[in-house]
Amino acid sequence: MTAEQGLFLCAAAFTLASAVMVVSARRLIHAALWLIAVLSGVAILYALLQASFLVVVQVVIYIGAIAVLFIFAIMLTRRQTDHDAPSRWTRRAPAFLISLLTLGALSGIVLAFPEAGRLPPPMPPDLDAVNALGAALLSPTGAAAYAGVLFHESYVLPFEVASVLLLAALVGAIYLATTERRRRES
Amino acid sequence: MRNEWLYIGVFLIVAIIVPLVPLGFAALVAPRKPNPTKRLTYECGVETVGDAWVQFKAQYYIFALVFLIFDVETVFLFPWALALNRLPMFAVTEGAVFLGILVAGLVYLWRKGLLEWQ
Amino acid sequence: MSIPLSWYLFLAAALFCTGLYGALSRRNAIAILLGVELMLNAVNVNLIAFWRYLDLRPNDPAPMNGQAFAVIVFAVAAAEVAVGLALILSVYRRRKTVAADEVNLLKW
Amino acid sequence: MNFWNDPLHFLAEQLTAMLSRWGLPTAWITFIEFFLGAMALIVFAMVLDIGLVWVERKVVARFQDRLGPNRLGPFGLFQPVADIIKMVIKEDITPATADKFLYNLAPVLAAVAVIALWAILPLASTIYGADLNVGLLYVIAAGALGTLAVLIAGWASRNKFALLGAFRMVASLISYEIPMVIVLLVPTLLAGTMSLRGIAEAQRSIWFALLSPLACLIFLISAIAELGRAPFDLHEAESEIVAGYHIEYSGMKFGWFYAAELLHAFTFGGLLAILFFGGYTGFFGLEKLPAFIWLDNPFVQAAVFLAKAMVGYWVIMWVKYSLPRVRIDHLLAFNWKFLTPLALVVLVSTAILHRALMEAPRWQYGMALWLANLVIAWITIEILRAQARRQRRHQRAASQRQQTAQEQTV
Repeated sequence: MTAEQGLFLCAAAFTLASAVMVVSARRLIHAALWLIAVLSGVAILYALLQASFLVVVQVVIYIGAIAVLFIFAIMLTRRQTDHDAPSRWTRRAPAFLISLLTLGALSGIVLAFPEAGRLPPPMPPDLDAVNALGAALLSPTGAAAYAGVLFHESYVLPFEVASVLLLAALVGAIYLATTERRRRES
Repeated sequence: MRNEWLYIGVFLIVAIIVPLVPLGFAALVAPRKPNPTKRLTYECGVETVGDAWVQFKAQYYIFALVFLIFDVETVFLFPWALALNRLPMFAVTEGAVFLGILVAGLVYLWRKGLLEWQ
Repeated sequence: MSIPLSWYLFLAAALFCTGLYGALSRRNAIAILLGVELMLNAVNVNLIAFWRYLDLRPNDPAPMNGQAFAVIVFAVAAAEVAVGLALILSVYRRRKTVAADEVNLLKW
Repeated sequence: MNFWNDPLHFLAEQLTAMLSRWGLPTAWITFIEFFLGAMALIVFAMVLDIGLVWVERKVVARFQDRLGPNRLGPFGLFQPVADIIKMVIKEDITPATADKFLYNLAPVLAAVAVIALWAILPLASTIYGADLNVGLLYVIAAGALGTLAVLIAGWASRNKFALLGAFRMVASLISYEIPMVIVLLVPTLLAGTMSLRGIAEAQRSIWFALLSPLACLIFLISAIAELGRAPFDLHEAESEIVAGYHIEYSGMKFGWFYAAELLHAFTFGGLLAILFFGGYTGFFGLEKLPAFIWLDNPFVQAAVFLAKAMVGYWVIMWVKYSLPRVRIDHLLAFNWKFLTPLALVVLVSTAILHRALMEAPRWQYGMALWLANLVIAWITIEILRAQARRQRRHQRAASQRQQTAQEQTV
């Protein structure tokens, strides 16, 4: 076993153990904090995959914003959520069964996938991934602008649509989160 | 070429160990004589009323919400800022449209009076 | 560089199913959303693993499909959390509950 | 390669040669070198931190017309040592109702969030931890960890004031992160890279503070808010909520919050120096002259960087000890209604000019950026003045109406 495999196994074990805690912790705030552990574990996996931009984005957006929003929401609904009462086994057993079946199905797909045993190709030495990502997201010719080739997949439209989606989410979420009285006042 | 993230991983491990050293040392030498009064919640001598984990103002949540959306949009501008030198002028407009949508959100909040603290 | 692609895929599958179990078994709506977050992260691990293993080809200088997908998943996740939590808060304000099985606004 | 030109690589090579003579595998050698490098950098930061205790106490004393610590050692230099001994031997009280694990985790997390910044801080062109190509976002990510530490501390203490302080702090932290992120895009644009070392190197001929003074100012303001220092320190507003999120902490655990705050302030002074004042370089091309070639020596560069960082730290202290605390509604309004729109305008104008004048002569490019900043500043001030005038007119009209009403009733 190489050092890299050891690192991967440590990160994977940490991520999965935290994930189990997320779905089993009684106190919701602890579940949210375990979610942060999962998110950091996933960030370590991104680092192993050499996707630098996504490592920092994972920490900035997921841990810095989404997890904080979760904690705020849990504290806003404190009266009910200090302890999440365990659901009955009639609910947990089918849930467990369904996830187990899904796991089996996904594992089957992975095992049947012809490229599953593949090892990673070497990173292109002069690839500036963030720069290329910017070109892919914003140039009509895609990463072509970065790489100097003729054509590449371009994500201009999805990127712009994503920003519209975020605006819509902002407006909708604000509408839902403010009370009627507050809305009438303004 | 060394792997920068490996170094940062090692650095973070050391960064966790270093604060633990004085804390461990303090745990060894510091006196420990707890009593129930000492371990009460500190509120300048007045006894605490009710649970301290109170429900708090919904307004904090609104600001966290606005922050989340703005954070996502601005972080995704970093690839744009980097690639700008290589891209045609079209990409600048592209980024400007993205920013314009961001500004639209800000204007909406402002007009709705949600940036006011009450 | 000695980790086969399947390791990442298995990990992502396990993470996805843990999230699925959380989303199905929890009563609290916020806890359900936490489970959904786990599932989204599993998807992103898959996307980045595919980028690293299959997207990067020796003769192709800058393929970014996996990362671009992941970025858009991030945006969608943010929107989902913002609206989802706002919905839960809105229901909580009316019904004083966040238990998913006690909310029957859309049931008949 | 010799010790004076490239100390880190020189030492690393010596160590590699020595260890491989002992027959250690390469992976272990790399790990040991990384470990020693990280250790050296962190110990340096910690020693600096101890020094900062003295600097902070001395400077605040001078601002308040006092002498400050002057008993222990020359100029009271040994005072921080006494402070540390006191912190360590103080009894550590954990509230009975606290969430034990999280309560103990928070101070460590607060310290880690600050120390982590030193992993990418370039002290000189050859003395740095990691040259990360996403350095600026890493800085923001470390800030996110700090936010988390505050939230955990406030929640785990199980104290109303701690929770209230934590929420105020988080509200101001996350609000001011937006203009900070927007304004960090400006050096990214100008340098064409996110690596801190690349940004410092890009300022060899001219500082970004001269190209975009407004961006520099916005960064300074949001950095002060990010640090939670006065005038943005209402999370610890002593007169209302005692001490904010660390009210329940005592002994060395409190000590880490305090130490982290000081080191954080100095580190942001350093970031200000790197992003806008050239960092370890930035002598306007002076180092190219044969007589000044020694300016490129890594040790001189490190000294220059630390001096610049100290100036930045001093400015942050100056602001802290001169201005009164702002109210929370003013704090949030100032951010969302003033700083964020201004940062957006600065970003867009910089982006357009930078892209349009990419091929133009450098002096035209620099002048255009500088003038654009000047125009934006002037327009902003005019808008603010018009607003203030309107407000004054309203107030005067209101008070006059009141007066006439009173006279009529009399």
